[in-house]
Amino acid sequence: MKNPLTTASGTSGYAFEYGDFVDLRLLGAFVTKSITLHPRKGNAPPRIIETRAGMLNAIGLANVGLEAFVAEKVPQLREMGLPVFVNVAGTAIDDYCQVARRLNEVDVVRGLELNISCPNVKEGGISFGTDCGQVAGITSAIRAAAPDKVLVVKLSPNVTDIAATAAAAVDAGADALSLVNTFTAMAVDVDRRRPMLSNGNGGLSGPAIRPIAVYMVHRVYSQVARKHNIPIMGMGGIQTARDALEFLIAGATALSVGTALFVDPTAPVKILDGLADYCRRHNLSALREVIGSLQFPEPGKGYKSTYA
Amino acid sequence: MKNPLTTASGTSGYAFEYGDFVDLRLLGAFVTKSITLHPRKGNAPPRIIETRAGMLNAIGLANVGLEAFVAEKVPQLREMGLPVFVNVAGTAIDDYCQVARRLNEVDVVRGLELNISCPNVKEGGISFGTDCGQVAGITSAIRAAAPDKVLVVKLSPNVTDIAATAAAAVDAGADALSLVNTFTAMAVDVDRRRPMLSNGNGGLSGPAIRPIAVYMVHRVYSQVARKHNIPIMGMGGIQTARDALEFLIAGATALSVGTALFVDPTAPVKILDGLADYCRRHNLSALREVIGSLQFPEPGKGYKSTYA
Amino acid sequence: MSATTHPRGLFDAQVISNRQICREHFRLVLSVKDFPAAAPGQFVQLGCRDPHAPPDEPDEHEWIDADDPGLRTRSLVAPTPLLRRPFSLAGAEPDPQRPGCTLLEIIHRVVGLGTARLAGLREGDAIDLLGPLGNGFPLPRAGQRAVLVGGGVGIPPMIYLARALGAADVGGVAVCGVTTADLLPLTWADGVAADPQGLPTRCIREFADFGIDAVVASDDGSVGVPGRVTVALQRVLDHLALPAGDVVVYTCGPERMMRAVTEMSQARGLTTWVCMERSMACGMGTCQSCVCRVNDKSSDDGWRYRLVCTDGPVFDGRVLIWD
Amino acid sequence: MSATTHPRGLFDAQVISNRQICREHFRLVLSVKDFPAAAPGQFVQLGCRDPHAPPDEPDEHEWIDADDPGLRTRSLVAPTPLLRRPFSLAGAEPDPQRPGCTLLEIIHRVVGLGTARLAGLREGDAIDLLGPLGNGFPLPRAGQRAVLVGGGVGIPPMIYLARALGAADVGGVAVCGVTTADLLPLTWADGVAADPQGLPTRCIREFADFGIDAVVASDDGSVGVPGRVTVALQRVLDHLALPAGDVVVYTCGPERMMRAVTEMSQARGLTTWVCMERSMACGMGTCQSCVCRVNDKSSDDGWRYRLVCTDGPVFDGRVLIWD
Ligand SMILES: Cc1cc2nc3c(=O)[nH]c(=O)nc-3n(C[C@H](O)[C@H](O)[C@H](O)COP(=O)(O)OP(=O)(O)OC[C@H]3O[C@@H](n4cnc5c(N)ncnc54)[C@H](O)[C@@H]3O)c2cc1C
Ligand SMILES: Cc1cc2nc3c(=O)[nH]c(=O)nc-3n(C[C@H](O)[C@H](O)[C@H](O)COP(=O)(O)OP(=O)(O)OC[C@H]3O[C@@H](n4cnc5c(N)ncnc54)[C@H](O)[C@@H]3O)c2cc1C
Ligand SMILES: Cc1cc2nc3c(=O)[nH]c(=O)nc-3n(C[C@H](O)[C@H](O)[C@H](O)COP(=O)(O)O)c2cc1C
Ligand SMILES: Cc1cc2nc3c(=O)[nH]c(=O)nc-3n(C[C@H](O)[C@H](O)[C@H](O)COP(=O)(O)O)c2cc1C
Ligand code: FES
Ligand code: FES
Repeated sequence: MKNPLTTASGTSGYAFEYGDFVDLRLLGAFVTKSITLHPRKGNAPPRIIETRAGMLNAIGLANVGLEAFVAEKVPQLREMGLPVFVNVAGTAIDDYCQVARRLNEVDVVRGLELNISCPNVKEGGISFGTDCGQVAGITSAIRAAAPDKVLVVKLSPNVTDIAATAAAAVDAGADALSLVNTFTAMAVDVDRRRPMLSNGNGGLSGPAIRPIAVYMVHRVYSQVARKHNIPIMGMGGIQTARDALEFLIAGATALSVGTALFVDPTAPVKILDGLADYCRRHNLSALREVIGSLQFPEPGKGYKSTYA
Repeated sequence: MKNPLTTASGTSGYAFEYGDFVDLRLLGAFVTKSITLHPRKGNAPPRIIETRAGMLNAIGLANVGLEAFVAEKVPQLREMGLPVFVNVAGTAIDDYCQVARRLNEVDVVRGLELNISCPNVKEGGISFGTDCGQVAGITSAIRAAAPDKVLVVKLSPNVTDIAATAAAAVDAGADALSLVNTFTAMAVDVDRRRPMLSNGNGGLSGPAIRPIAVYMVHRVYSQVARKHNIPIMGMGGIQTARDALEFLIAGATALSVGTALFVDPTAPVKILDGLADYCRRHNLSALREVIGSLQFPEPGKGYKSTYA
Repeated sequence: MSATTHPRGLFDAQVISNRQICREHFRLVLSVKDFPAAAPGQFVQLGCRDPHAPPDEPDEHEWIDADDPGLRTRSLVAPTPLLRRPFSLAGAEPDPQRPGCTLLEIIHRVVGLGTARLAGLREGDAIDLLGPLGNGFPLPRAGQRAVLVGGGVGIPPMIYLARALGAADVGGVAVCGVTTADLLPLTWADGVAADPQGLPTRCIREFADFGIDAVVASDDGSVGVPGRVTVALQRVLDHLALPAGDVVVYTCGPERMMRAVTEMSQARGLTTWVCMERSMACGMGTCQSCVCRVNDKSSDDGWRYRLVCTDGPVFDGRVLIWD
Repeated sequence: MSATTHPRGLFDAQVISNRQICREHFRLVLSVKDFPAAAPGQFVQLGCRDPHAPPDEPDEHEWIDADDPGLRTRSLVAPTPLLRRPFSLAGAEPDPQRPGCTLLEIIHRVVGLGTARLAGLREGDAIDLLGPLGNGFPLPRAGQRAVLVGGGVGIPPMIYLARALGAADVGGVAVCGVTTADLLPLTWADGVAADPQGLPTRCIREFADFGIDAVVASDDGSVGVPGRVTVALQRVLDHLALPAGDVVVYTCGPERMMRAVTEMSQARGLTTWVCMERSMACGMGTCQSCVCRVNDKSSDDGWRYRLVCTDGPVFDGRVLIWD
């Protein structure tokens, strides 16, 4: 990756849907929508609703399925000239493995991002990502199924201790971690007394979740990733260069922009410019210097007050 | 309680601090700041920072301690003419029990709200609330220590399955549940590369978290509270009557207003007016009719689209 | 899944005027440089931000923060609302004042935060938009007559369609339904009365200008003919009394209305183009939020979802499955 | 922990004027009905919302939602920023135009979202505030002289204090520090020059009006005497040459400045009142966010926290522990 900016899975389509708005070649990598073994229609509409500084989505993993993806989308991805990560989802380990085996043969695919955290699908998606044993099981199965690809495991934030699921993924062979996926959440239509989304629950994304996502990235970085030298792809509410820097300083090596793409498809490019500015302002020879540079206070100590 | 509106612990002081701005007698109950066995200074400033549609706090359970509370604040609480719930915190079961035993003797105290979820204090606060065994242990200990008081257990949202900790609390003798406390989170000062709060992490509250809190209330209601007939005190970003209705419809019986009090100390009273309006508009004889009335779609089904 | 074939992009727009045209509707005119060719039925995604809100760029702060670089950042930058909002084009024509620019016309009703923000725009304000999005209405063949059926906020694309029909020299009739008189986002033509029987006249300026007769219907009878738009449509179709192949129906409005219109016109064998509406996050085909159901023989269960934002918003009434 | 003894409340305020007074500062004048008696050093918590944003009350929507009660609610209501922002009173006097009302003056510098919102307020706009909050400055005894040391956004409370000193007929000197000339939120008195040596003259209108001489210092030397405010203060104190018991120092500004001022004046044995600043959520003593450290012999480790919002913002320089 020539720079840390990528698009978050599910927010920029399969390939060029979003290429009218920005030159994709400026990005560091491209991450596709979740692909499942069979095509999926997804949930009935409404599938999204805006909330305070965020949005809920319950797309339901709607996608064209593995075969159509390979036949129709992969040729387009070849044109992109970028490292491509295909996000893989499923409802049983065997489904995941079939997808992974097939993609292992596709040269243009640099790596797989394992979606074990999508909270929208009732048939099991959520459980893979919230139980350490399951995380380890699916990670090592995919590791074996796609030995030639970079394996990124995308962690669910809906857990008590995200460092524990991170460690399980790393021990089972993950090359990198991405976090966070969306938070399970709900909005209620109070007049009709039913959820706003036809699915009931949805996943919360956007600026509202950023402080929790930054905390989780820092937790995974300081407890797991740093010592194993595992890169983290950070995401959750990134809109501006300042937001991106929060993630980098907390320990992310790469960054995904999701919800913000809907607001401004050029956001990743603007963020890149902002990061370059920051380096100039702070006399940094490379952005790398800020990664994980957070000075976290000693437990119970605090640092000297800003007011000093 | 004559109505469902209360103040959230830690956002309205010990007693009358906030009485200049609103007639507290209009509320359904009053919930105090967390009280610990010994006085606590709390964390160094800065203790708060605003984030998108929310705020982080790391007060660090600053409080006058049990004895000063009983000596100085309880006489004021007697004047209030409201059911009073004292929020109890600590770092060891024994501390909690000493506080609970002492408060069990104080007549004006209607109940205890057990804070097992404050994420700010490193010495253990977090662990009580995230492990079912610990939740059960502390709940039954307090149950025994304060047999004459209503026991409300305040759940942490930083868990994989809040219905599990809810069930543990109920099985161990909780009379009611309150949720949610704040989400562990962080904001980074990107120029200094350190956290904005002197404590490092803080707890996220306010409108940003509302969709997650509503989801959790509904989950606890449908999986635990309904069948045990246990009331839920819902909170997390409530600002308006519409917000309050989301929680009631999702299954809350009572409501706490926290962060919104800083914006508008009269918010609870405005919410009461709004709830009365809603009842009139929907021809409800009592607000009770909406509690838990959410029509949740069958898994995987969805309901008929709003566009019908 | 076909992508749009039109070029699309992110554009800065300048507010030329923003006028309240009835109780809750505003006509917003924007000038946009280098805007691609657009067609009736297409829409734009407007950023409903407050142009008077502070800019995203940090200012300088010499004093407070002389030694405090933290102050140079701003964590609260909070555009409100978050997502863009989709609006049909009610018109798009070359800007006579500004070479290379296009004047876009949007008529919107204030229903929430985003539209309230739009209502506050003033001449000279800057906003931005994604567009042109979606597929647009297929125009009638020469000799066919168009029947434009708009309800409420479904009326604006009909105004743009009328202009295109005028340019293509195709005749038509517009049937517009509103709940009540002061929610009609249209202008009465001077000196032309509405027909009391609900037969089309040159009574609405936006249509008359392009040679199109119009009928207005209102639910409460406060303006035009009383009753639902379908009642008026029935009368108009009866009155036209043309062979099925000579009439094309276009409809946009609340889904229940469009369904009734489609069923009525299909019962008569008329081609019907329906301009659908869905909650949208992206508007550009990436988020998959804006689906509607269409017939699909090749699918196991006979249907599939299509995207309103890129496969639509205009669909053939025959393929749509109403929920 | 003492609560304030003044009555406090939530009040609606009307914007009387809002004028930019230097590069980044605005003077905002509000009229508030039934505002309690206030004192210099007290502050208010302003709701920095956009008064032109849509109201919280749902409108009626007859058409789209004729059968859709969901449309009557609005989930996006998003006041921005969330929390109120604290500002010292730069003045509070009876409103001559509106019986029963008080004119509140606030001078604020635009540093972020909240202050940018305030900068956009226009005459007639409505905002609301909590106040008066905090304890205020103890005035000097008869015969004492006051030395007012303000830096940057610490200057506004000194303006209010000057007015109170004038009313109490106490003499004083003001020493104001800024980084650079166009960040001075004060008015030069016509025809009165600043003293090139940095001795006090009637050169600043806000102070001269109440019989108080002033000195301005700037870090970059672009206005008044060059250098930090403490350099100017030293000269002023030397010049006054009064016994320690006859001088009271008041200071407000960046914490490093207040520390230097306090250390200097305490070295001379002068009573020093310090007006502290902290991030605040509530401003009314409930959230415990605004602590500063003070000496406390009764505590094990010799100190405790006090609340800037209710125990302060004004503290005796002797009790404060600087971080
Ligand atoms: C392709 C397309 C074209 C459109 N063209 C126009 C147009 O020309 N003129 C116009 O006025 N509007 C048009 N709309 C509708 C317009 O996008 C919405 O009115 C707008 O997004 C509302 O934004 P808001 O922030 O004001 O309301 P919000 O605050 O987002 O919503 C307010 C309330 O209205 C509800 N709501 C909002 N939109 C809808 C909806 N579409 N269906 C059901 N409930 C809804 C919300 O759930 C909420 O309860 C179009 C929509 C689409 C998809
Ligand atoms: C008792 C009291 C009285 C005050 N009186 C005045 C006054 O009379 N005039 C005036 O202009 N200001 C005054 N202030 C400061 C004023 O409250 C802040 O400037 C204001 O809250 C900034 O809000 P914002 O939304 O514009 O900035 P934000 O967007 O909240 O902040 C912008 C940036 O500034 C930083 N920041 C903001 N405030 C401070 C601070 N106090 N210290 C360090 N960093 C900060 C933030 O961290 C952020 O990086 C007073 C503060 C207090 C506590
Ligand atoms: C509309 C939408 C669809 C998404 N679809 C997927 C998906 O298919 N697979 C996946 O792993 N994550 C998906 N996500 C989650 C995002 O990739 C990302 O983890 C999350 O939105 C947080 O980032 P953000 O706040 O920048 O959006 C989706 C998010 C949104 C908003
Ligand atoms: C400044 C502040 C202090 C708090 N202190 C406590 C506390 O002492 N004990 C506790 O159980 N919860 C405490 N909370 C959590 C609130 O009671 C509440 O659970 C949470 O803020 C969510 O509600 P809200 O979004 O309405 O604020 C505190 C919250 C805030 C913002
Ligand atoms: S709105 Fe995103 S795919 Fe249509
Ligand atoms: S600001 Fe809340 S206690 Fe001072």
